[in-house]
This record gives sequence, structure tokens and C-alpha cells, in this order.
Amino acid sequence: MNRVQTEDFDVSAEIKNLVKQRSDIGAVVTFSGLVRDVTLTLEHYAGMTERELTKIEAEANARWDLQAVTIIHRVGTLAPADNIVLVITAAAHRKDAFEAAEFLMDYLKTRAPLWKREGDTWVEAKSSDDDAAERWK
Amino acid sequence: MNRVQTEDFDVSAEIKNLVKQRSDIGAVVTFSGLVRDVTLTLEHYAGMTERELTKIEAEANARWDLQAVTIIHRVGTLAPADNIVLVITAAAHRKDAFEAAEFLMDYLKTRAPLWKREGDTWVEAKSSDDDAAERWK
Amino acid sequence: MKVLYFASLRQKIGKQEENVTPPDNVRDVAGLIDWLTTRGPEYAAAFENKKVVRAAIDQEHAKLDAALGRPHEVAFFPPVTGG
Amino acid sequence: MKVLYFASLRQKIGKQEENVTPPDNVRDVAGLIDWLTTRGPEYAAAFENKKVVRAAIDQEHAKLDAALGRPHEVAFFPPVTGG
Repeated sequence: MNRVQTEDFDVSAEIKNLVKQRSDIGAVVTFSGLVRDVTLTLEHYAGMTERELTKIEAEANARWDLQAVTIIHRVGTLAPADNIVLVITAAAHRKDAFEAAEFLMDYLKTRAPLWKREGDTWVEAKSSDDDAAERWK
Repeated sequence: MNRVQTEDFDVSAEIKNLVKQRSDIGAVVTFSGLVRDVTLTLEHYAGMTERELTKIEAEANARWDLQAVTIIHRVGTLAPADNIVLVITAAAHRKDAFEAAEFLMDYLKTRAPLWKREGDTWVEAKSSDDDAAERWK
Repeated sequence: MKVLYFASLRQKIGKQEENVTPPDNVRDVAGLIDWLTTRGPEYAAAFENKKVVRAAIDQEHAKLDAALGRPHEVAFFPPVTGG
Repeated sequence: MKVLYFASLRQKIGKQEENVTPPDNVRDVAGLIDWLTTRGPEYAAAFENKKVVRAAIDQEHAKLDAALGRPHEVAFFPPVTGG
């Protein structure tokens, strides 16, 4: 499940949505990305972002034994310490949940069409993010 | 911060406790371990468990650039889908938060003096957990 | 076809999207960039450094040498910085 | 010294803890196990396979060849299974 939204998200509520009444999930990993120190505005390519998130999620499901995945990305203007992005992976075993969550973040950072602006200045892409994505090839 | 308790925990509340009003945290990773399919009873060595968790936390802080760590382990009788353990790591960058959370779980699984019982049968230790802990040496 | 611009490219070109009809000899993404560049200095500025221009054809990432085909929409943007 | 037993060892020995005074020639963890084993068949059963016995001296993990010193408490338990 993935969505792009301006509203904040609640990690516990999203875990509950995903675990529900299932009893075969042994490991849940969440990654929350937060705004550091500045005010950010996030712009995205509506339609393509959702498509890319769905593709990234499918890729993770093909590579790891996962029971559920949630990806939520916020857009709009965000203040310091605000949530930006949430990835949740649920699996029987922790190795799958951890690796898939890292993979999802690395791919999202290099493929999902979103751009951050700090005041009038567009944030530059980091080569360290390209390197991080490269290791899953 | 770490604690051993019979009560459940709330992931969002624990993240909030840890992030508070700070604006230098860019990445928060949580790991929740859940009971799969059976009813479990957890016994522990009170006193030593807290000491081990403190040592494991210190070891993670020495190895990665972390801003905060939370470890909560439940004891007592737990039903299917109940939470067992929570690890949270907060860092400026996601690589530190992800690696430290994996490390904490691997070390906790092989060092913290807790034992699971399923009915009358004690759960056996897994060699895969020893292997997972071994890679951090 | 519809052409969309995002982030710094949108700001430099001064519009979010437009409908264009490139000539038949425009066959790939790089060709479309070259043709757009002839439309004014704001395009030339936006596309000055092709190394930092990314493209998508019908909402799928596309390389500069990707064949255009008959797309519904083509988008241009800088390297992504979400997450 | 106080000796504590956990999990399957506690069940086999039938007690959580006890105070014992081993003789002076008991100098390491393995020696303490050997001495405890002489105290009854329940101890012999609990310590039958030393490969799956773990120990802690004053709440610190200790190997079987670790010197006992003058500990406040020694604990025995199977490999841990928390997390």
C-alpha cells in the first residue's frame, strides 16, 4: 500500500493497519525520514510518484519474503522535525524486514519523482544516494 | 534508554519520547518483534537483562553515529500478534539508524538473558541468530 | 504531445506544462530537448547541462537516447531528491 | 555464594536459587558445575550437556573456564531466546 499526502502520518496506526488480525508476522521494521533543521517544500510528479512507489514495492516483494509493505510520502511545506516519509515492512523474519526497508528507501530516494526545496534553493541530489541504490543491482 | 516490562508499548509514543523537540534527527528506524501463531511465556534474569541491554546500547553508540536509542523488552505471557520487543534508533543519516537497529537486535537475541516457553516446551536457540551476531565482530 | 517541467526546470522555463508539436525528425528524448532549446533562452538555460536533466515518457523513467514513440506526455526534471 | 537457575535448568533442578558453599578446590565455572552435579540426580540431569549450559558471574556472561573468584551470585541457564 502506498500514498502521497500533505497530512502527517502516525507510525503506530500504520503498523496496526498492516498487522491487523494476522498472527504470522514476526518482524516489523519502520523507517521515518524527518526534516532536519530547515523548512522544506516538497514538489512531486503526481501520478508518476504513485506508479514508481508501486513498482518499488513490487520489486521488494519479488526480492524478499514480505507479508506487507506500506510507503507514505508527504508533499507540501514541512517544518523542522516534521515527518517526510514512512516505509514499513512486515515479514516472518527480521532479516527480510530490515533488508527490504533499506532497499525501499534507497530506491525511493533515487527513483520516486519528488524534489525538495529549501527556501528558494532546490536541494541537490547526493551521489551517496546513487551509491546506496547501486548496491542492490 | 531501555526497560523490561510486562505491559505493551506504543511505537509512536516511543518515537515521540525520543525525538522530542530535537530537529537534528533525520532518520528513525524501529524494529518490533511480534509473537507468531503461538502463546509464549517469557522469563528473564532480572537485573542482568537491564545490564546487558545497557551494554548493547553503549556498543551501538560506540560503533555508529546515533542520537538516541530505545530498547523495550516485554516479559510474561504473550498471545499471537502481541509485541515482544521494540528497538528504536535515531540518527542524522539512515545508514547509521538501519545498521545500528539490526546490530541491536542481533546482539539482544544472543546476549540478553531472556527465555521463551511455548506451553511446556522451552524454545530452542537458533544457530542463525549466532551467525547473525557473528557478522558484527 | 504534452510536456511537463518540474522543480528547477519548471522555474527556469516558467511553466508547469505545455502542448507542443515537434517536427517528425525529433525521434528521441535528446532530440526533443534540442528542439525545445530552440524555442527561447529560458529553455536553453533549463537544458544547459544535460547531465542533470532527467526525463520520463508517459510517467516512466527514460534515458536521453530513448525513442519518443507517440507519447501522451513527456516530463523533464532534475535528479530526484525525495525521501 | 548464591546460585541462580533459569528456564529449563530451573525446571530440572526444581528451584530458582539457593545458597551454596563449594569447597576451595572449586575454582572455575566448570568446577562449580561438576561439584553441583554431585548434589543429586536433578543437577546431573540439568548439567548433562555442558554445551547448552551458559553461565554468568555477578550478572556478566562467563565462559565455563572463567575463574570464579568470590562472586556474589552465579547463574546457570540455557542459550538465550529473547528478542
